[in-house]
Amino acid sequence: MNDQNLVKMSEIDKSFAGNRVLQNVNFSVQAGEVHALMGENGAGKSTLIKVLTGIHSRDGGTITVKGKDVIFSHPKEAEKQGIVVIHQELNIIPHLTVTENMFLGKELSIGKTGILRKREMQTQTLESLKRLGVENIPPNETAGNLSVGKQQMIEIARAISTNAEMIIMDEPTAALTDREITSLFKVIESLRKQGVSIVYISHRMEEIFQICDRITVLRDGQYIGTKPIKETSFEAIVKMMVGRDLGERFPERSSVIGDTLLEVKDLARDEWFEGINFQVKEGEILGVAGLMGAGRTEIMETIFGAAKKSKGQVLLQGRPLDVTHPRDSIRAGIGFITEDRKDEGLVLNLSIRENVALTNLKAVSCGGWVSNARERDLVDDLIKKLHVRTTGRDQEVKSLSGGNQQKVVIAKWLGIEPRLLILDEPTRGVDVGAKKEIYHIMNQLTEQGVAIIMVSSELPEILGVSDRIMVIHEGKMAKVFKRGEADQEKIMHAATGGE
Amino acid sequence: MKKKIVNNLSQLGPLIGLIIIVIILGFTSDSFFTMNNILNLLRQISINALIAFGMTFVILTGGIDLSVGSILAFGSALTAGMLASGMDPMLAVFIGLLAGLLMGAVNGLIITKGKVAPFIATLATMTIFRGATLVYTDGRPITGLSDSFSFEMIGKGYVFGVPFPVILMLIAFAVLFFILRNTIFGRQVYSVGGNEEASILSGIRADRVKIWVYSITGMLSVLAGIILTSRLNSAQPTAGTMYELDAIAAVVLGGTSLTGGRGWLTGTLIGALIIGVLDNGLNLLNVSSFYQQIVKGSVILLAVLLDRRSK
Amino acid sequence: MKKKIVNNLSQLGPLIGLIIIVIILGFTSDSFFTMNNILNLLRQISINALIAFGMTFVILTGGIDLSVGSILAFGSALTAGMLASGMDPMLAVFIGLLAGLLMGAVNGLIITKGKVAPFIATLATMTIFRGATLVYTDGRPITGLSDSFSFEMIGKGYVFGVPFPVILMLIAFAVLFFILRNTIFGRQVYSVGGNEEASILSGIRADRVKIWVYSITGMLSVLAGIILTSRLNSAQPTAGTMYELDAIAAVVLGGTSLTGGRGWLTGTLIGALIIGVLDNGLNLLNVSSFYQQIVKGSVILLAVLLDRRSK
Amino acid sequence: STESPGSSSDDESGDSDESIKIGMSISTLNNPFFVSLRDGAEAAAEEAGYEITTADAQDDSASQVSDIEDLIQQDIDVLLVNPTDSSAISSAIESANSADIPVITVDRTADEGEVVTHIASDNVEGGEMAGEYIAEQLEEEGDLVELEGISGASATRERGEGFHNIVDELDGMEVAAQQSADFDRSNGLNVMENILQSNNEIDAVFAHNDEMALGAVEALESNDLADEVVVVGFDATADARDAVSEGRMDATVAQQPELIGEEAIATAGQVVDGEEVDEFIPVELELITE
Ligand SMILES: Nc1ncnc2c1ncn2[C@@H]1O[C@H](COP(=O)(O)OP(=O)(O)OP(=O)(O)O)[C@@H](O)[C@H]1O
Ligand SMILES: Nc1ncnc2c1ncn2[C@@H]1O[C@H](COP(=O)(O)OP(=O)(O)OP(=O)(O)O)[C@@H](O)[C@H]1O
Ligand SMILES: [Mg+2]
Ligand SMILES: [Mg+2]
Repeated sequence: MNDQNLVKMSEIDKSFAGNRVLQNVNFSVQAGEVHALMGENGAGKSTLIKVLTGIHSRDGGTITVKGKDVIFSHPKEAEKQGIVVIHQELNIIPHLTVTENMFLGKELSIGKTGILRKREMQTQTLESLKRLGVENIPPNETAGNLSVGKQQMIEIARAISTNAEMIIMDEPTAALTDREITSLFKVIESLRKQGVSIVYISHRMEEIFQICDRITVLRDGQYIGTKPIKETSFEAIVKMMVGRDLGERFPERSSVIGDTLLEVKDLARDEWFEGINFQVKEGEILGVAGLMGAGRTEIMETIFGAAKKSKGQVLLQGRPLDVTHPRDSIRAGIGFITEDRKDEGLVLNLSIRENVALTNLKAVSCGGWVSNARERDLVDDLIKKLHVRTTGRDQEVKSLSGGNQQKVVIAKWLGIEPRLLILDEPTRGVDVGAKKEIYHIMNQLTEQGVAIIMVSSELPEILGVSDRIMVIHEGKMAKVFKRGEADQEKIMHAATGGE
Repeated sequence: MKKKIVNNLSQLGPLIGLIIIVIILGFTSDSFFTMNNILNLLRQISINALIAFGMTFVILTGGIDLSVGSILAFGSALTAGMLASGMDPMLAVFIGLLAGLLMGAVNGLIITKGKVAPFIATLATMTIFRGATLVYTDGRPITGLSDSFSFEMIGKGYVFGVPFPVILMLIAFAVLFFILRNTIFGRQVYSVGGNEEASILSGIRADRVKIWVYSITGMLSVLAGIILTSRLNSAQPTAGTMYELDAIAAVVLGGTSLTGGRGWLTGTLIGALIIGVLDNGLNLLNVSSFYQQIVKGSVILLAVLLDRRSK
Repeated sequence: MKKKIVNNLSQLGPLIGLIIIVIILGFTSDSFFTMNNILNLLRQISINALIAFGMTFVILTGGIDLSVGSILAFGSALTAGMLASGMDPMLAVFIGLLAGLLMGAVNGLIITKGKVAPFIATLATMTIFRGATLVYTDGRPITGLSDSFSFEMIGKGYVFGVPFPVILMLIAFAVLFFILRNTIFGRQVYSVGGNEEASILSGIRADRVKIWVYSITGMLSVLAGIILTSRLNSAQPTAGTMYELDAIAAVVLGGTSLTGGRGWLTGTLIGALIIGVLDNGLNLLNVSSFYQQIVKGSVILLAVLLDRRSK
Repeated sequence: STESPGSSSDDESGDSDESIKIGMSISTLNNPFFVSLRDGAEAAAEEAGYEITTADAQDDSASQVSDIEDLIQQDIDVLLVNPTDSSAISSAIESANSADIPVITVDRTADEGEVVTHIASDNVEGGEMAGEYIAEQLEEEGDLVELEGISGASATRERGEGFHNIVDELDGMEVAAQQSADFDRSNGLNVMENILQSNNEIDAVFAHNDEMALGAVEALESNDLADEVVVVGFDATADARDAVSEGRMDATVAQQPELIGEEAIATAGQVVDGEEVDEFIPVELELITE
């Protein structure tokens, strides 16, 4: 390993419409290192990467690659210099096949004719997928039909197949479960051995300690510092990110568990899942674990009325809950925080105010007229309660950072004052501070007697907040653990189908 | 804060376009800025504006309605037929509007329950409703409408010197503006267009919202048709042909996005004014009809380029 | 696995619709299944099919082109004008096609560089090109074209008993089919329509792809216009009016999504056949023209409902 | 080759003992004039016991060619064509020629192809009649408005040409405004209103069809100018005749479409029976002024 910086960014400035997002940021990456880029939601991590690769133009500062000053005006130019990015937002073309996505923008053709070499591309796709340990993804499948996790694996496969010198991964594991993460880490390790640099952005602290060599922290668009991972600790990183001590990761639970609120009996839906039996009590948090594609989301959608069940019964306070539309569930006091905030959670073009009001239109209106005052009060209250970082309630949610978007989704469901709240991957892409706030809110709700079902692929989180844990394996219930009974290994064992 | 201003400026794009056109016409034609011409112009645009208001709702939900012209024709013919057979004018108008509502609802049902793309669904009903109009009228205009004062009033009347169609347009604008901005329904229109799936998961019955939106457009189209019928003292089977293009143009000129979820009714009014002012001005200037098309197309293009934004 | 079959079945939707229509017509009209009528029918659809092939590319990128009819008219007039002035027919045709390419490129440039929504951009150029045609022709048809055998051949000729326009249509289909399926450009068309931003991030010059797509459509429209001119022995200034609707209908009937990124050229051919067979069949059956519209709209609706899919 | 296969050897099936089968292709039925023409023809055909098939080209030359090809497929004995355009129709007529089907053109001529006879009244002549009538009413002095039809359409061209043949020769008469209103009544109203904003000294209006003329009448009436301005339309539709007899309109040029239709059927019968007919069968134009 040599000491030469592969990429060096100095005193980078960037503003969006007067809003300074990066101020004097320094960031350098050496050849063959795995470098973590950390910071709260909205700290400017993704923006820094986009400035580096020429998606955004910089307002000030210099960038050198292998000692030479560069100005990229298009990501393709960065790619030519060996810099490849796996973006935070999925860049899959849904109607194209896996192979077509893998070779997007760099199709193999017969000479310069532009005629595609389809067979060759398919073979290479299979190889790349095999290298990542996901040979179960069929190269001819339409990418849009795959789960988000598999789509993410395609993007990773695409990036590592380019022979890049530096691969930037912006939250690559947000949609992955442990098995995929493990094989991703193996690939990262072998890339490092080949001298490839990796910039790794993630909000999952465990991963940082597992694979990274050095860490750079940003806060509010400012450069805080760079440290070798060995010389730092969880608490120290959090302090650099947040600017203060955060204390315990998972707040103490102190709610009193009451009567059964929701009871699910022998629920089934076509080929998705069957034989689902469980209860949730008032004031209780039920964690739902499982591998990607186990069908957890489908179970929740069915309970919520967004999909039709084919068998079974759902009881709310002992009375059958017959829902044909999410509207019915909302009336019955059920909230559902969907896993995909962009497609299912938010109307990106609308403001925070309008998004939050969406589930609460009845409450903020009178006889069909929306009352501005009531709406303002409700929205401002929730923004404050959830510490949404924003320029105001009228900001378009599109321009919020990922974590803050997630908070807006939570806000809109808190507004309905639910009796039962279902959260599907609620902390996906959310920073440590915000995560804690979300756990705190969950606790507060349970103290008021709200029942919570939380689907999560992050085992520490499942273990940290749940009163009970239900594990789903291939559409069937594998096991239910009480708090304290479970550990990571037992859950993984059940989730992978072991007895 | 700054963003807000920029946002508002970009919303001003169409308005600036309109003002420039108006200034140029004011300089080149003596008659443009007379009170008479302005009222005349407003009356002329009222037809297109009413249809375009409905179209704004439809486009905000991410849809499109090509059948407005045919609905206009059928509604007019039906109303005229009832009038000619001696029915009470107000009752005839009411039934006509109801028919418009129903035709719109049919569009909405095909689109939501039949899951047919709005473009193709309303392209089909455009043909069907036109055919129905031709069958109903046997391809001839319906004349000999009643001499009822109230029916004549709709298209030809004045209130305090303002043409009645203009008043109808302004009332419709005010009501719809209010609905879009201040009611639950208005919110639902924006959110269904912005992200249908998220709206459904938030408990909004997207299908219902869409059916209503097409129904409203159907009714407004017939209202426009009734004004036309009253002004012409007859209903034409070919009335409203190509009106859909003018209405869509008004909406898009006004800055409403064809992908749904983003737009405003005021913009549509401005868009309708741009088109109306152009037609009026080109007539006043007696531009040869061949060149009129070139000028009209170019000005529309310039107005949109002023308001340059993608998709 | 199961999914794949379902997918293919849903792609078969329009084909099933076509087959049903053909069977019904075969039973109700004696003349439908004669060789003569089938060739006649294919020749009739060739015009719409050629335009619709281009429109398929445009719609796959998520755009739309309303100006095809006007481009057709201008290109025909230009070609006819050159022929009438005694130019070599093949050169005239070549220049005409080039003009079509350029008009399409203008559309593409306005849409990409001017960032104007395709609907409004091509609505404006539709008006402008039509005006230009009227100015160029002074509103009169251009006649007295050369008696050149090769030019007559284009619209009226036969090769081995197959009308020449049909051959042109099939060649265009084969070439475009290959481009869409087996070339980098074809991939780019799909990906730009599927997710423009992601395509750009992958290094695809989306603007270029779009400009090409509109250019191709412009050229195909003029090709259709030249066939028309040869068949009619004259170029009409009003030629091509409303052709955009038939072309879009063919594309959408064929199962291509108006939101872009999804569709196939074979579907468009089937869609054009459905429309052509309907027009031909309703004529053969002597359905009154008023009812024809009702029947045509309803059948199109049924064909799409067979292929029910959302957005 | 440009010879249609299978079109040369037709066995003569149209014997006179069977009922005569007539194919009629109409340019458009969106215009009451042609609806009347069709009605006249269909009534006459029914009376004579002929079988008649009508196709509506909706003012599109290409679809008219298709219509005619479709008609030819149906073994008709004689083809009546009302071309959308004189030049564009030639190839369709040639197709009929090569299928040995006699062709009669109605209202508009065909530039090429073999036509047995042409039955019509002349648009140019109608435009001249309107121009002469207006000149007479105004004593050859005054400002005129011309409301044109769809730009590029043949009726627009021919009627305008006839009108200008007269008024351009007269020094005292000037066409102050010449604008298209697309043959549509509501456009006629709007365009006339706009014209009145900048010209209030109008003496006469000539509209290329009655629809636009009736729209113009509405505009004049609401500006209290109806009595002072001479309005002349074209086609003599039922509406326009009523308006003329009520004194709201001054005149309309009648092409007597029913008569054209009747004449066409009668001639068709003669042609199929092998009788000789004249090359041109004129149907009188008539200026309706009361
Ligand atoms: N295109 C844009 N226009 C305006 N503001 C933007 C834009 N992109 C990002 N921002 C703003 O810049 C700031 C930094 O955003 P960025 O996406 O870089 O954060 P991040 O550190 O990647 O956060 P996360 O962890 O949530 O992904 C945020 O406040 C965001 O609102
Ligand atoms: N739109 C879709 N079309 C077809 N199959 C889908 C679609 N979405 C998901 N699937 C499939 O459904 C199964 C379950 O989906 P999903 O991944 O959402 O389950 P999950 O248990 O909620 O997992 P996680 O939330 O951890 O990703 C997977 O096999 C996935 O491939
Ligand atoms: Mg980010
Ligand atoms: Mg899930």
